Amino acid sequence: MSFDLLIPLIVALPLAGFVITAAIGRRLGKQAHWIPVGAVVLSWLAAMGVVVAALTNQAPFAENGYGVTLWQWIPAPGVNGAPDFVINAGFFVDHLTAVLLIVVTTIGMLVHVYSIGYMAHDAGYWRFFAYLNLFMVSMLILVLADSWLVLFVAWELVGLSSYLLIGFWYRKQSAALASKKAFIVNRVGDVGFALGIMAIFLDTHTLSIHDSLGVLSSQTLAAFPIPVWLVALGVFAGAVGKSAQFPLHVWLPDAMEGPTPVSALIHAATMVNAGVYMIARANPLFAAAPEVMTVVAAIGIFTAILAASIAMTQTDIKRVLAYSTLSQLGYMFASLGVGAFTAAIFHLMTHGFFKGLLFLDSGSVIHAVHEEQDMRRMGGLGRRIPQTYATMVIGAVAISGIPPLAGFFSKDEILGEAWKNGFAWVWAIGLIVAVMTAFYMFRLIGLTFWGKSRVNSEVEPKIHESPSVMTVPLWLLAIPSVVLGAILSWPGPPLGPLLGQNDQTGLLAGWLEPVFAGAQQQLGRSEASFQLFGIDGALLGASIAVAVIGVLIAWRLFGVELGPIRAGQRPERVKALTARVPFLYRASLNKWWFDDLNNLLFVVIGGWVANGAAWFDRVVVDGIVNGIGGVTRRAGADLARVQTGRVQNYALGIALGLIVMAGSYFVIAGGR
Amino acid sequence: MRAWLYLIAAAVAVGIVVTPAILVFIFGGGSFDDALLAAFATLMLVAALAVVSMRDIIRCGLAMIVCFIALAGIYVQLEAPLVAAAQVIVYIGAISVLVLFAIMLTQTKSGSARLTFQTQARWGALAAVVLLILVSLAVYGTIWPNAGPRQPAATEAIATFLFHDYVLPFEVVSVLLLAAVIGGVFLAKREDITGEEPTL
Amino acid sequence: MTTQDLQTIAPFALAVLLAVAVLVVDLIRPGDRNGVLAVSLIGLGIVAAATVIVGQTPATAFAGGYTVDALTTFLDLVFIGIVAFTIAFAPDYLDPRGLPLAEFSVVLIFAMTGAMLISAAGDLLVLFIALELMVLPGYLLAGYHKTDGYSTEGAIKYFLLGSFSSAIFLFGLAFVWGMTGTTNIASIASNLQAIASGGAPLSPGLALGLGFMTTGVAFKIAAVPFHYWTPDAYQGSPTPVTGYLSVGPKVGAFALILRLFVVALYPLRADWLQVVVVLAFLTMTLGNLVALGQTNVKRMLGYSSIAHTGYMLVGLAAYAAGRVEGLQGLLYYGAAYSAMNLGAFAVIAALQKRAGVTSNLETFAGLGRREPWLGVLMTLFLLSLTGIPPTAGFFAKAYVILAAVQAAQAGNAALGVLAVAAVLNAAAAAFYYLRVVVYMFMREPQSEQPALRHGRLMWAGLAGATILTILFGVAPGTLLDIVSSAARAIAAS
Amino acid sequence: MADQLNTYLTLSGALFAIGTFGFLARRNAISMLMSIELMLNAVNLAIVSFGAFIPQLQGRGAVIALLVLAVAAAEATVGLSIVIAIYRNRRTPLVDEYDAMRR
Amino acid sequence: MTGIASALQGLPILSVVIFLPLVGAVILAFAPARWARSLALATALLTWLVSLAIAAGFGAAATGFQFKEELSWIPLFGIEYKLGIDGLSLAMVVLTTTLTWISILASFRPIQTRIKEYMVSFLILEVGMTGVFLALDTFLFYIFWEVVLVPMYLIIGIWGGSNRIYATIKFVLYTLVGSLLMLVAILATAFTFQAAHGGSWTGAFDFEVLRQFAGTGGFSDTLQLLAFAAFFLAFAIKVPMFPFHTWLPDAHVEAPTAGSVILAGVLLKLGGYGLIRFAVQLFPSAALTYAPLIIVLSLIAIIYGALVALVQPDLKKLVAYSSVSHMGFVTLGLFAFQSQALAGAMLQMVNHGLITGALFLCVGVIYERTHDRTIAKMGGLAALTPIWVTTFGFFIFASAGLPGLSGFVGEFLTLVGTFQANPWAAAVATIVMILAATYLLWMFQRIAFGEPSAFLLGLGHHLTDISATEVLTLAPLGAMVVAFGFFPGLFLNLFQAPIADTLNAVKSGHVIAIDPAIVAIGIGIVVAAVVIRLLSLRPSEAPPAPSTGVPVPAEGAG
Repeated sequence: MSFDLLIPLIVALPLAGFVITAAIGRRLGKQAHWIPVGAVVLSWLAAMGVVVAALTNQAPFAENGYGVTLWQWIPAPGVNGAPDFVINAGFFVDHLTAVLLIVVTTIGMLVHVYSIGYMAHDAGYWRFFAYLNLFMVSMLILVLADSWLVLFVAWELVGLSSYLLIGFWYRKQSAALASKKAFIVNRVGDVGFALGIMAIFLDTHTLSIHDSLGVLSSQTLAAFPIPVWLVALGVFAGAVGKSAQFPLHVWLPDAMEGPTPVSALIHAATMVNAGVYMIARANPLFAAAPEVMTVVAAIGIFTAILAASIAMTQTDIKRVLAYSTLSQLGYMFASLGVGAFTAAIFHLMTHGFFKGLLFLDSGSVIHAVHEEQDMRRMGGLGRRIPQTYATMVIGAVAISGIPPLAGFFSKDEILGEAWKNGFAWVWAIGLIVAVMTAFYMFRLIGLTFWGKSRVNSEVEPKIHESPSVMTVPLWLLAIPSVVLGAILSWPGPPLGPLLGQNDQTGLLAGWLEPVFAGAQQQLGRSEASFQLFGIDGALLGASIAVAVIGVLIAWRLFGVELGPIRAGQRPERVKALTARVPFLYRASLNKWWFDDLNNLLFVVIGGWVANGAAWFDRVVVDGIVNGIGGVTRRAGADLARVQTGRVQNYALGIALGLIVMAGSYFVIAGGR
Repeated sequence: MRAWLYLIAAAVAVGIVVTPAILVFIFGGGSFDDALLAAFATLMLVAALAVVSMRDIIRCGLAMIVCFIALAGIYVQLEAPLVAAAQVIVYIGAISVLVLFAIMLTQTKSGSARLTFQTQARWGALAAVVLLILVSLAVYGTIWPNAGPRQPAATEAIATFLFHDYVLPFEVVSVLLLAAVIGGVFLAKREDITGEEPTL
Repeated sequence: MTTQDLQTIAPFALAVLLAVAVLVVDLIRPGDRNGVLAVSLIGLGIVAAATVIVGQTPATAFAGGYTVDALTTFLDLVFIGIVAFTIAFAPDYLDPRGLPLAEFSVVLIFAMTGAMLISAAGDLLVLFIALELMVLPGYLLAGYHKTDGYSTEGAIKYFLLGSFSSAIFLFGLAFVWGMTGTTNIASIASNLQAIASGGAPLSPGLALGLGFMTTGVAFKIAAVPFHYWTPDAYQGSPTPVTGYLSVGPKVGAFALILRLFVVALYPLRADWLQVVVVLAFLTMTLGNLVALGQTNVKRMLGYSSIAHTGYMLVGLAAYAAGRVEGLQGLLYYGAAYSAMNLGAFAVIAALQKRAGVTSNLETFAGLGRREPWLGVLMTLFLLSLTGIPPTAGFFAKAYVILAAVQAAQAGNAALGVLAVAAVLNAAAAAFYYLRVVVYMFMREPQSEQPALRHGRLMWAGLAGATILTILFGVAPGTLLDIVSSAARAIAAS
Repeated sequence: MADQLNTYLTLSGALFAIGTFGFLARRNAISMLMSIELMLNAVNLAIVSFGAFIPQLQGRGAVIALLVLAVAAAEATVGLSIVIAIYRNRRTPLVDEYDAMRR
Repeated sequence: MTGIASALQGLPILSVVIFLPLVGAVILAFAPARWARSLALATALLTWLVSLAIAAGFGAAATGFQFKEELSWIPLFGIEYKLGIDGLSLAMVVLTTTLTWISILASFRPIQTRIKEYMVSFLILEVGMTGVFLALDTFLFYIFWEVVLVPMYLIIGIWGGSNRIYATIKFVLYTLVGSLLMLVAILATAFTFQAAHGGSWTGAFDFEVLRQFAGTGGFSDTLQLLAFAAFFLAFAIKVPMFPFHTWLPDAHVEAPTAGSVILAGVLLKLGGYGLIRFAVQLFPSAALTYAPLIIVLSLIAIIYGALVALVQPDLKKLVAYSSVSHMGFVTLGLFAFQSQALAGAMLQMVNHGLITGALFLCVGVIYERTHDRTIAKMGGLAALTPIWVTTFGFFIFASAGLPGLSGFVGEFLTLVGTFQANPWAAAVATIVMILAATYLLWMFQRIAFGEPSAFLLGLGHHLTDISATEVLTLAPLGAMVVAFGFFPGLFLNLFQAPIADTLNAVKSGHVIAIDPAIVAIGIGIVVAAVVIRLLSLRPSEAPPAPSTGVPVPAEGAG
């Protein structure tokens, strides 16, 4: 089958699923899932075909990818010397895209399947799957886009579908507000992104991603009407919005109002990674603007520690995961900022899997305790829902960066690269975040699965493990969470050297090499050979150590029940600890008051400005208009007073007129 | 008794009229003509003032007759006897009718000043004075390009004009009178139309 | 007087005879409405025919006292049309009020003769007497509803002020005679040319004369500040009379202006132009502003007619500033205005067929539902008065404004100001015209009255007015040719 | 003096002014009519004197005056008939009380 | 295609498309009232088909005007009955005919009184609108321009809401002030031409001739400045541009649904069309000179309109102000004088017509059932009328410029074009992406989501979901919104020629140096007006206190 057909098919299948389900889903009732899920499965197959072909560079895929043009979308030729603005709707697949395709289609598929069980009792069953398909369409276009504008389209479409899915339970006021907030906050970033795109067109006279990047990286910075760093900042703004980086991170935690599969798919595994993907995609642009990369790193690592600090005290299980997502995304941005693009993508993949896993687990937990999300009313669930428990522990270990699970490899590579590329501060903060990560994850595990049950009494007896349609995907996600890291880095560091294979590039690094090579050498990043008993070893040890420390602290405070290892929970210690640092505690608890800040900025001040404008419009602008009318009419009324009805008055008026007339004629006649 | 008063009044009136004539005769270079004009003019103006200022409407009418007689006199001086004659005939005739109508119309033969004069009377006076000033300024500021000495207008000449050059206006005036009469008769005719409330 | 003279004045003479004839008919068969109507309308037709025929050959008669040219013909036809329409509308109003039609027609026709004579006058004396012949019947008609206090009140105001202004006018006339030593228009023009050509200051006497004459004329056309009589006379008069007064004497007075200012005083145009500009501005502005607040439609249309005088004066000013288009526009405006304004008053008269119906705005409430056709026609006339295309009113306005703009671009900034003022006025005017539409279509009647049966003549007249209103707007070509030839007849080449 | 055109013109001006005053000041309809007559006569005086002093107008002046006379008469007729008509309705000769229509 | 073209070449197809509705109206006037609906719809549909035929026969590649008709009308002044169509007018005409039949269909249920008069006025309205788009004679253009006024006046005034009379009179007077000044300008240009051609009027009102004349610098700078100002005022009021926009909300709120649809869909476009076709092409130098001012006004309109829309309590008012904001893009793109920006502006006109029209239709649907448009009273409609909410939501996102739907392309083209001419202007304008999403989604959330409000529940069974007819009116718009989102080329190709005309015209102009004193006076007048107004404030008009912040939707959820 020709790839010109196969590549569009990846998008077309879920699109068809969406259209059909939207049209007739209501009638299908509980059978509504077949079409969309089937569509996604097929699309996964197609994607895998493309991925394999692309990564193995077999025809028609060259090393730097292969593109399909569908139709001429916007033909706006320029007149009088203006550049032609002709946009083609087209797809482009290179190694980076391929890697993303794996994540998106696989996790997407699994979430679809999982939802069959999770949403089984929901009234909007068909609607949910329709939306999910719509999201798949948008996300796939996003990774496949070959032009900035198409990318922007997808960018907004994922926003739309996330809006729809967050607000899926529209009767819940909070859900409605959260969805709206998500869309609008994203729009803030998109403004920057849009301006960036315009700047790109102004600079390069094309919006094809590859051509424009080529121009941007080749020419000297001075050559452009809009300096490159400005362009990069604009594009970065878009990424900040979509990937919920500080200061636009506020929407993601609220987005947890959506059904859990949505949180897993969109707000953990795929959409929120779009920003990372885009910056990686635009690496030549950023490489051409190193100062902006520093900004990226700073924003990323700051978000990481900020979110982690918040995650440590949250009691809503999903919110903990949400903040952890923020924090991990912060890692990725930091990694991009320090020039470790490969590491960023690596973490993107592993994180996608284990965070997806964790969310689905949390969903399973919530399901088990009847839609309870507060961990303070959980505890001791380990025995009741063993499969969920087991998979979630795997996920926790993976994210905490304990070898040999996936998280370790990616996170360690990020930290290592940060150090080696001379961003010691990023590395340092990264380590602290690692401690926190391990801590809050095992705090979550402890509060949820260990210790005595705090589930309220009438739910207690009804706690049950989820159906297999839900647990199977859990396991399917758990496997990569364990092995993916090792596989993707093999035979490169750290495993390769450890097992005596020196100076090999890892699998993923090999795949992405053609995408990032240019930027790497423009940044002057040379791949120094890996010294196990040198700096790299030290870094390795450090990251392992901090992970362990984090876990231990968590155990000390929130107990542990792992076969032999057992410890009771010590709430009093937690109290004592929080009492020691009251400010930090309150700050963390109140999410550093960012929502309040927004409330002040937008609700109070913004509302005042809007009301002021409305007042100005009504009273001043319209007031002047009506005022003119009023003055005219009043003038008429006053003039009418002359009409007294008395002949003599009229006559006098005429006489005066006569006098004036004669007088003026004297003047005129005399003046000629 | 009243007769005496009338006599005195008449004497005063005559005095008013004659004094300026005498003055003019004495100081104005002794032309009899001028004296006569002065007399007529004074009479005319005084009468006119009486017309506009007296309260008794009938006396106003009588004063107007006097005024027109004086005017006729001036016409004679201007050697337009025909006009003078017409003046006397038409106006005395017309005016007598006018005054009769007036009596027939207004029950109150004379009324208080409030009933006689408009509140804006003084403004009217002012306007009139200004008008007079304007006119006299214009008159004395003007050299009439083709003005010559005063000559009599031969009646034949008038006749020819009337029946040759101005025959059209002459005819038209008859039409005008006809129209006026028809309309006037209709309006004055008392007939109780099936009247209903006023409709704007 | 020769037979040639008689031929020349045939239309005028016929008109007079017609008046007498109608009178006779009424004497023979009192109260025979149809007889009167038939004689009057047929007679008017004959007069019109005569006018056209005589108009073929420009000529003068009575030693230059009477001239026939394209202008005469055009204006005479307009007058005849006005009178014909008025007579057609009258019965529906007069009959329910027991007012005789015969005297009405007679007096009206006399007035027409006056107007016709004005348009043909070649001598200032004739002009004055013709003017009187036109306005005196006007006074009578204003008071025609003699048992009605309003009618007579309007009449006496109209009469007193009218004769006051006549005296003023005549006084000015006398001075001009004294200055030029002749009453013949042509020779006056030449004499004045001699006087004005010197460029020396005019003698005060002449200036005074000009002032008095301008005042008198301004009164007749109801230009501000000599307009006071208009609203009262219009509101008080019987509606058909109001309709006539709003167009007949106005156009007649403009004919007077054409003969007197445009021809006789042409050499002094530089002097009276400035006065006319001011008058035009004051007139249209005040007319419109005061009309805004009126609640009585007849009175409102009275003020609106003042405003329209202003627009016509703009045309005059443009001509004085050297654009013959101004003259054409003025004439076109006269014709168009007559058609649409008569139409509007016809509708009011039709409504007032039911005795006791006032012409207040409330009368029109819900008219669009009660009598749709009247409503639609009224709307048409009002839109035309507003100047919304494609109607006569629009094209007329556009015409005078075009002239003004031309004059402005030719360097006379005052005319530019006038043009802008004119359009802004038109916009303001839309408010009160459309308010009537609001009442007709957007308000419900406070009391449901059954639709009236209107006479055939009324419908015929309305149809005529409608056709003209649309025709002058959509296909102005024909009228344009007539107008421009008429203008050419008197325009200084 | 008596052979000066200006004398007569001034006279006529004075008469005209008086008439104007009367017209502006009097309340009675009849009085106002009379004032108008005064003004018309003033005009006539002017015309006649022009006719007397200006050769071209010689004789013409008289004719004009005569015609104006007639016109004045016609006006008087009309005026009086109107006055009568309104007096029937309003029962007062005071013109300034006829102010049912204003504004 | 060519077949149709050749078939059409013979007959005066443009006159047909203009006057067909008039014929229908006349027939309607004499037909029994119960046929009114069907007859009107039939006429409108027929007209629509004719317009489609024109579109089919139209040679997109060819430049200049096609299907020209020329008839001497008032030879004395060289005024002609001249019609012609180019890409822009074609798009506008098709938009008009489409929206007209949709509006007529949409009026079937809401309009129950005087249905006959209603339909007649609607058809006459269509005559005027198509006429404006097709007239190539300035005088004829003006006449059609005014013809539009009257039926709209009646439609708002007779079938409108409680305060309809105020609204409709305001609409007419406001429009009239502008258009009458334009008349003066038209006459002035004509006379200038005549004077320049030795007093011959031929061609003095012919747009093509005038444009050619203007291209050769025929119009003096002063004339250009004045005449452009007059034209601009007329068009800016129609568009409507800040600060001439306040008639729009009133008119929209009071107008019946279909009236609002046409008002937003077509009438506003008359202004944009006039600017592109006449103001700019006849007075290029003046256009260049005024451009900065106009761009600033457009930016104000874009942002300010959105801000005001944010706090409107009434659905229709909100949409009305969103129109102000959206039309700001049209003027912005136009006066950037850049090909993409122009293309965007033209496209934006079409899209705004479709989308805002649809939004008003949706509002009308819900108003039919609730007889209320107060946002605060709604709430939880999604639970009660899901299909309506879905439809409304679709158009709301289209209006918010969601990519993939037509609104986006126009907006983005405008922005990217403006960006090349003037990055700062574009940057400011782009901010509206946030504001638009904010006011639209906030409104949507308040009416659609949450638990159903007591008010709505009180309506009980009256609150039915959208009906088949209503879907029939909305479906075509939705289809077009999607189709033109994916294939904007359909229009963009049409616009190439007009864009080239405009830009070439502009190229022939030069920036006129304006005496700063005049500028100062102008500013002074505006400031004075505002100050006077502020000094005459009544206590009831006190400005809002800083504390009275409404919850704009960035607030913390839950």
